[in-house]
Amino acid sequence: MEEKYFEISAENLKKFVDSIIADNFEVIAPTDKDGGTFYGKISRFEEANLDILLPKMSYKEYLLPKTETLLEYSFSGVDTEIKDGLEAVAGANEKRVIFGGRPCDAGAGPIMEKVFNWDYKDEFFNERFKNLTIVSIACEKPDNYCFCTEMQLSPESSYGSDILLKKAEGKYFAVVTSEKGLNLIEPYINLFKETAKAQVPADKDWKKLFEIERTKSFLDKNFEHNYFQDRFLSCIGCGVCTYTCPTCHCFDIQDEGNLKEGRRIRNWDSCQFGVFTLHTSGHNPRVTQGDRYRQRLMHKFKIYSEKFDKYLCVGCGRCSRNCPEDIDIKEVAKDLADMA
Amino acid sequence: MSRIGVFVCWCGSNIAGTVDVEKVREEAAKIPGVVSALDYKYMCSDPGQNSLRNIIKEKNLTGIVLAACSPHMHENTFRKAAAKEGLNPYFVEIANIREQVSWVHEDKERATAKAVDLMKMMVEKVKRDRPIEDVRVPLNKKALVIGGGIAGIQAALDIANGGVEVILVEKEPSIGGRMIQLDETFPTLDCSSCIMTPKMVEANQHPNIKLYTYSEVEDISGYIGNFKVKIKKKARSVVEKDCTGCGECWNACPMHKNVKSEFNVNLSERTAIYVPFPQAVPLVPVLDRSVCLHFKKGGKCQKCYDACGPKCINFDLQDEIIEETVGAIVASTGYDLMDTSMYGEYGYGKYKDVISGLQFERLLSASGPTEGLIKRPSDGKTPQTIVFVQCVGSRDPEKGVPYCSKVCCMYTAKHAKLFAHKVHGSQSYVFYIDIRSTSKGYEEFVRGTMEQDGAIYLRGRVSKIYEDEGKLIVKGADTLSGNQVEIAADMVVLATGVIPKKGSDKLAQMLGISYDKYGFFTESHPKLRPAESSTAGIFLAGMAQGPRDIPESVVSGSAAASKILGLFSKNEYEVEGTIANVNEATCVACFYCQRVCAYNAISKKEIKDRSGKLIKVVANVNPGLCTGCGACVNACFSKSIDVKGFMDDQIYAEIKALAV
Amino acid sequence: MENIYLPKLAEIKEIIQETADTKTIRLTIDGGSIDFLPGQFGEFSFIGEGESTFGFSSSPLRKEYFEFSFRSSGRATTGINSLNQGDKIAFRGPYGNYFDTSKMKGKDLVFVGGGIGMAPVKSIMEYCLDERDDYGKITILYGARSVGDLLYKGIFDEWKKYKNTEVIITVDPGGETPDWTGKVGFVPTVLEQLPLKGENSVAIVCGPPIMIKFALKSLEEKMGFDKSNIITTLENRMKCGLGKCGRCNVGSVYVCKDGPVFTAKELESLPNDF
Amino acid sequence: MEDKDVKKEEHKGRKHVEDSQGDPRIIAFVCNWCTYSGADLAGTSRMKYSDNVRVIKLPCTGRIDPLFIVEAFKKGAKGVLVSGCHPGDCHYTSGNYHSRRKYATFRDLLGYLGVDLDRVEFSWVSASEGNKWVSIINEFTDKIKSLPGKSTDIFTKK
Amino acid sequence: MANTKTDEKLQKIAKDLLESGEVSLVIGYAKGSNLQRMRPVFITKAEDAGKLSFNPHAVQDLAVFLKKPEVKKFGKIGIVVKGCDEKAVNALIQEYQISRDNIKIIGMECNGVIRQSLADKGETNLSESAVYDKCLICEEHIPVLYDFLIESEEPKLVLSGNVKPYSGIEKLESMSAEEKNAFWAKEFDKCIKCYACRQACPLCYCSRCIVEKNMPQWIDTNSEETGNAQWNLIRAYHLSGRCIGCGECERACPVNIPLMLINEKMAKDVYNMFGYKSGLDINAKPVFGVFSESDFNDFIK
Ligand SMILES: Cc1cc2nc3c(=O)[nH]c(=O)nc-3n(C[C@H](O)[C@H](O)[C@H](O)COP(=O)(O)OP(=O)(O)OC[C@H]3O[C@@H](n4cnc5c(N)ncnc54)[C@H](O)[C@@H]3O)c2cc1C
Ligand SMILES: Cc1cc2nc3c(=O)[nH]c(=O)nc-3n(C[C@H](O)[C@H](O)[C@H](O)COP(=O)(O)OP(=O)(O)OC[C@H]3O[C@@H](n4cnc5c(N)ncnc54)[C@H](O)[C@@H]3O)c2cc1C
Ligand code: SF4
Ligand code: SF4
Ligand code: SF4
Ligand code: SF4
Ligand code: SF4
Ligand code: SF4
Repeated sequence: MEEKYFEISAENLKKFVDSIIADNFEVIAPTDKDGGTFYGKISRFEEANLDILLPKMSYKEYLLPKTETLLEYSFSGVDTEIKDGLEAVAGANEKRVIFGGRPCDAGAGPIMEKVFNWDYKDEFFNERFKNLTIVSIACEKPDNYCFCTEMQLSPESSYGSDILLKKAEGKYFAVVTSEKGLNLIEPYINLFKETAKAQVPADKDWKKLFEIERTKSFLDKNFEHNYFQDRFLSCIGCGVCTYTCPTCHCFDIQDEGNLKEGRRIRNWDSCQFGVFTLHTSGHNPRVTQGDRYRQRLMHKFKIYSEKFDKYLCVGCGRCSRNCPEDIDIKEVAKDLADMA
Repeated sequence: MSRIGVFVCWCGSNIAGTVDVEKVREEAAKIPGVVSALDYKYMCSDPGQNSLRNIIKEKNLTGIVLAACSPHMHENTFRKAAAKEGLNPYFVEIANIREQVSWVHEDKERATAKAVDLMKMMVEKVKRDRPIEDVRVPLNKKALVIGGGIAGIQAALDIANGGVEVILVEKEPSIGGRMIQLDETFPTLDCSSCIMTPKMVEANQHPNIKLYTYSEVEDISGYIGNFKVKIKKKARSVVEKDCTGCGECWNACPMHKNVKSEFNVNLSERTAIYVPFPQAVPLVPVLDRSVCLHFKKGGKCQKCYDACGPKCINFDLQDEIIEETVGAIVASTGYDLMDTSMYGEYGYGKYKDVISGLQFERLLSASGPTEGLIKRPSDGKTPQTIVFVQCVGSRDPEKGVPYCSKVCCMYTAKHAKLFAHKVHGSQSYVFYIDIRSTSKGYEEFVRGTMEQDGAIYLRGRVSKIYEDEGKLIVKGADTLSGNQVEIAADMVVLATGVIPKKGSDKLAQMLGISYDKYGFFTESHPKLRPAESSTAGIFLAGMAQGPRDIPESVVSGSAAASKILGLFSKNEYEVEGTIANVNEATCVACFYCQRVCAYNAISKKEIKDRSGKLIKVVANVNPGLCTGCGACVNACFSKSIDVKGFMDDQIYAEIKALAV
Repeated sequence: MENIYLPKLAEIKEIIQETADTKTIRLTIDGGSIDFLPGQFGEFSFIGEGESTFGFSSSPLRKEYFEFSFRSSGRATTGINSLNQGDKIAFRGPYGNYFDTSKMKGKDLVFVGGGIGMAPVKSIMEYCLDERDDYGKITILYGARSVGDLLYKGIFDEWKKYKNTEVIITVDPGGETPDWTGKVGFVPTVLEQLPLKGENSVAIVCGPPIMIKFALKSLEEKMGFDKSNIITTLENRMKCGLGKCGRCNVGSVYVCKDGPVFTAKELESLPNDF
Repeated sequence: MEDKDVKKEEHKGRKHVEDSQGDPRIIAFVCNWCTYSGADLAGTSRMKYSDNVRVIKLPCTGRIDPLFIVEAFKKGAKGVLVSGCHPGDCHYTSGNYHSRRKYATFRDLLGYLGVDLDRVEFSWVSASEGNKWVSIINEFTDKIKSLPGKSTDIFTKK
Repeated sequence: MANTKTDEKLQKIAKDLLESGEVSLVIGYAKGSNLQRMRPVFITKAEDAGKLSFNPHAVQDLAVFLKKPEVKKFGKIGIVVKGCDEKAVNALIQEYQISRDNIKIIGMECNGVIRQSLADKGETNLSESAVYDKCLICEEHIPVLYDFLIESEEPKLVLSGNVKPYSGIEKLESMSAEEKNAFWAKEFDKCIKCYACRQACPLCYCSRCIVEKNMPQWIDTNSEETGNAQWNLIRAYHLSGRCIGCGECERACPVNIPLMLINEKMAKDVYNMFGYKSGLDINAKPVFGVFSESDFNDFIK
């Protein structure tokens, strides 16, 4: 679809959000709770915290739930019955809107989509992704940990958003990039005023700190390098970086149940865990935390990009902000670029 | 591949009356992995067992569940039957549908449902049974007895007479322990040395007994059947084999006024080179280097050497370490007496004529410092009035110990009796709390002391003793009359409480046996295994376990001996294979398992690579010691240890089978 | 919409106890086999205990059944281990690449297997034996730690029956029994003593990492095999088998999709992450 | 359908058939030497007691892991009993002492996390206390039956 | 930023230790990714000692690294610890994870560390309301055991008593079972089973955690009510009587579950029941390695 542009006043934006809530949309927005800001369901526009740069966790759980039932089974004597877990997912997210996320988070969706579709099609993901409507807000003041610009996005990128809101002098411009976005505002179109692209303030000239291609080229040449072992001595393998990351998507498949019935589920998993690659024989290809963090870097900046021509990172900086041991991926990526 | 057979027993109408056994059978047949389900009138009968055996063969079963009576009834029966068909006996599980279903419930439908559940649980458990082999430990048929008091000597003699070699280790220069310090013994008043000396001599001369006196156990490792023992034979400075025990050396020693005799409880002196008492076994002196002038004055004195005919004195002798391997151990280290200095009000240590019971024994003894005449330590006069105070330290949680020392009532009665016999016209008073005289002839013995020998028994505590004009004034309460009493006595004898031998806690730690908070060794089971310690292969005897008199000490010595002879009657020690097992891959060596194991069954094991480099340390279970109690399993956070027969996944499977 | 994680149920036709802890399970779906190629694998599960990855061990040309061999080692395998004939196994697959027989046609073949690694070798080997005329001399070398650890004991003689086919079975020193008539020695050692030439030959090697390492070295350096003619399989931990769960990648390669079959040449270009 | 609802639906699909409080499942973990024998004694004495209980036998209280309690709840038990030898009577000397420490702590934790402690019971029942076994089971069953219908434990889906 | 006196002392000690060969590694703090952050640093060469620094932003408990095999390889290690962290070192010694001979403890007198969430917003003042609750109840401002002690230049924390540390515990204790249940159900529902709490804990040193054991499956793998509750319960149980209160689990938790409310509650109860506090004495026997015949018995029929 060709992009469409609208103008909306701050007041109308509030009205718009409150209206869709009233019309039974589930609106997920950054909201203050539990001593931090997290994505969560809001019941009024005011509950959304649009000032926060990024909530602590990304909203990937709406695309890839932390636990998902792949199938259910039951036994009657020796007979086994299997029930497809996909049935329950049909139509998921149809009335769900992520509101107030940032361009980086929005950018993560299409990146994950590639993994889930490059060969076999994962309909669990697809069904959720296809239905979810994403209304993001462009960033005005990225912080120290942000590096979306280096990651082929920008604080004002509309990539992955159905609607991108840009704030300008007390009002907003809405860049609608998809039918889904259009459908969402359609019933409330009187709150919006269509406008031309030229009216929308142009993107600023965001400076890059380093070239990610150089990071990649370091990784291309250096699988064994002391940097990995030394630098990540301070990594405790907690996996927070992967769990909070909007693009990390590794999972585990497990069975759970009793002698009568149960289910097969998939759960989030992390390459930072020692048991992740542990063979049954006891052999482990990645023994040290250095090996494991290297895998993360490789996956983000090399492996994925070779397959999908994009990087598996949107530069949101969550992993850095949340790392209990203050490992900053931007700093690391820059280090690598500098060494290349 | 699970091929389980389920056998539902009717137990006549005992089960079938309340449980629909056919229904249980039908339900069993539906479970995946169950290839045969039967019900039968009496599974434990010969035909029942035969059908079980036939089906094991026929269906090539990998596991059996019996829904029948309590496993405490017939588990062994069925295990044996299964073993006869070559099935590992531990692949038999019992669902208790009699004692815990049919006999305790009435509603047939509900009882049946419960029986089905119990059966299902056991099916899931047996599916996860792993073959368990009983552990066989080879036995070194040699025993070690630590402590040569009456208990240890008795044990050593019994074992030796059973044809087994014994090593008897005694810390002191002579065996004999406390009993040889006593004069006459209650309740029969036979002379202690008369009955003890022959035993000591017998022990010394027994071809199966190797005696190490003046020796101590330094280190013990290993486990039942195979204990490695290091014995330190302290340097006597006298070559034992050459010594004739003639006494020239100690007679020549110039140090005869300065050293208190331990044997006579400080009531006399000994020389630097000495035998503790004339009947010592072995009759070989020991040179006490801490007081000997040769050692203190740089080799000047060697009077004993000069006096010795066979020249067996050797000042250069060194401590010797002897290593022995034994299959079983008796710990019989006996007791000490409490230090009563905390009873300042009794004046022990302050007034010379306030003495302990053991000192009184020495005064009574014909071979004692006074040659059997009762004389006051202060002035050597014969006392006319003696006050005996019982329970000094015993049954006194505040100052002493809360327990009863058990022998004091009796020896005090004995003392009063012997005093009356030896000093005519004398008077004794006994302060007591209770009189405990429960064995054969004991009550009569005490009565005799009161009635024939005229001892006056006063029920109450003594509050104060002080000296006044050569008399000891004893103030106390007679709680029966309610009067305060004050007695002017010539001598006071305190019946001090008994405590475990000093250092017994160290020894217990070395042996890996448990001991109570006072230091008495604890038995594996106070009622059913009173001769066994908590560690397999280590047995207990005598006062080391707790207060007891000579007859009891002898019985316990014999009991330990008979346990050892029983153990040694086989060539191997067999332990049930249901023991703990460590997953070395995940053990993190926190050793919580070791801390909670009451049987000392867990040790550290170092895993090294081919070049000998230490890879990791893990817990290791000693199969000879482990009882399979499973305490370690609970203690292990990372679930790296499990008990065969009751594995975690089996318990979980049982729970899973019950899911509603 | 298709759920790619949904397994089919296959029936256990036969269970062959290979060693104390290893079994071969013969399965059928609708009375027959499935379409797969040697070297591919599947996700097998005893439902309720989890999925496990196993290579197929039978020849795809034997249409009445398909097989896998497994060692009981964890939760899923213990579950599978408890099953009986007639029970159902859930199965997804086939996944992964395969041994490319087009490159093997007309050449001499060497099959080298160690321990449970013989399972995937057996599949391609029997496949080639089933079309015996297409290939030159076939040498089969199989070794295990001890006689008790040898899989497929019952069918060695069957293999020998094929023309121009040599079968050598060996056990590690110390693993022999008094009545053992085969060879004694580690697989790479025995391999070195065989009169093999690299030209016009393809070698297929599967087994424990250490064996593979030394076997590859001998084949390459001593016998002059071209690296692209030595083929092996990787067994990285995997969950989905579909290139999503993120576990199996070695460098940019997804073992579940781009593997598990690799030539020594391909392996050389991969980072040491397996 | 909204996703949350979907989730709920999923739960329903898996949900255990709730035992009505009228017939609660009680799982008892007991030691082999004391309580199991005590329960046997109740049987040989032909005493009668509630049939809601299912006994799992272990060698010793020392082997009864507090985590078994969680597993029992997970699998739908409405009450869990742990029982073994009286202090001092442990067949293995100290198994029950060690476990008692753990139970005291674990029980506290359960209570703090909101498990209704009326659903977890600990007792010492010796081999001679068939009657005590009977009354403990009966009283415990009655107590569980009287508890409010909705389960307050956090280990099963609501 | 310039070196403070503290930094200089610290650097000198580390330098000496490394130069003399007494240790081959010093674990300490260095300046982090922003002015209000410190990060762990691993110094192996004396000339790098200048990186070491310490201030009220040194939130990490460096004892956690003593469990890493990569770190253990260094053999003799020097470690910079605050009072709370030092207790972890003690507990690790008590549980045989490290030996006293292999560790040089550089103890820092500490008057509190500033909550990271506030620090990230710019807070740099040490005050009652800025520090973690653990600092308010801290009794080990000076570590209980050390080889070197560096006194603090920071002013002592002034306690007005207005901030009640761990006040949630009392609140919870007074709730009914249902209310507690509801409270924790809500909290645990957030858990994403990342196990960061475990990884950040110096005492969770198991090479294979119970959660990674699947025969049996001790803890449901799902990250829903049931699996999450089981995990949080079992983690808390395993740390009862062992947790030394450094609060790292809670700090690491990406979804802000108040884990310290559980840990502290259990520490309190264990102390009340058995008179034991973790990490105070390297010669003490851990509370679950011993028993007393007179232990609390009231709850048992
Ligand atoms: C005053 C008094 C009067 C008594 N009168 C009577 C009486 O009349 N009748 C009666 O039945 N009972 C009497 N008893 C009790 C009697 O003394 C004991 O029952 C008996 O002596 C216990 O014998 P035993 O072998 O257990 O201990 P002990 O006689 O104490 O023997 C223990 C032996 O072990 C040795 N030993 C200790 N530690 C070690 C070690 N580490 N290594 C090697 N050796 C070691 C000791 O040196 C000692 O020789 C009386 C007790 C007292 C105090
Ligand atoms: C391509 C390929 C081919 C193979 N071919 C064969 C073959 O032919 N024969 C053969 O014997 N083996 C083969 N293997 C190895 C085989 O897959 C493993 O040995 C087997 O999966 C492990 O058995 P398990 O699932 O019972 O083990 P477990 O490790 O117990 O796994 C049980 C379940 O728990 C999960 N699990 C395991 N560890 C953890 C943990 N730490 N935390 C949480 N969950 C965990 C597992 O993923 C699984 O779902 C092959 C592997 C690959 C990759
Ligand atoms: S968040 Fe930090 S410490 Fe944790 S695994 Fe990631 S890099 Fe390591
Ligand atoms: S790797 Fe880090 S910066 Fe990149 S998307 Fe993930 S959390 Fe954001
Ligand atoms: S408790 Fe467990 S982890 Fe610790 S030493 Fe024992 S077996 Fe190993
Ligand atoms: S099972 Fe009992 S006896 Fe055996 S090692 Fe464990 S705690 Fe010790
Ligand atoms: S949670 Fe328990 S098992 Fe896991 S690491 Fe911590 S202490 Fe070990
Ligand atoms: S850190 Fe928090 S979210 Fe992660 S497992 Fe622990 S409690 Fe759950």
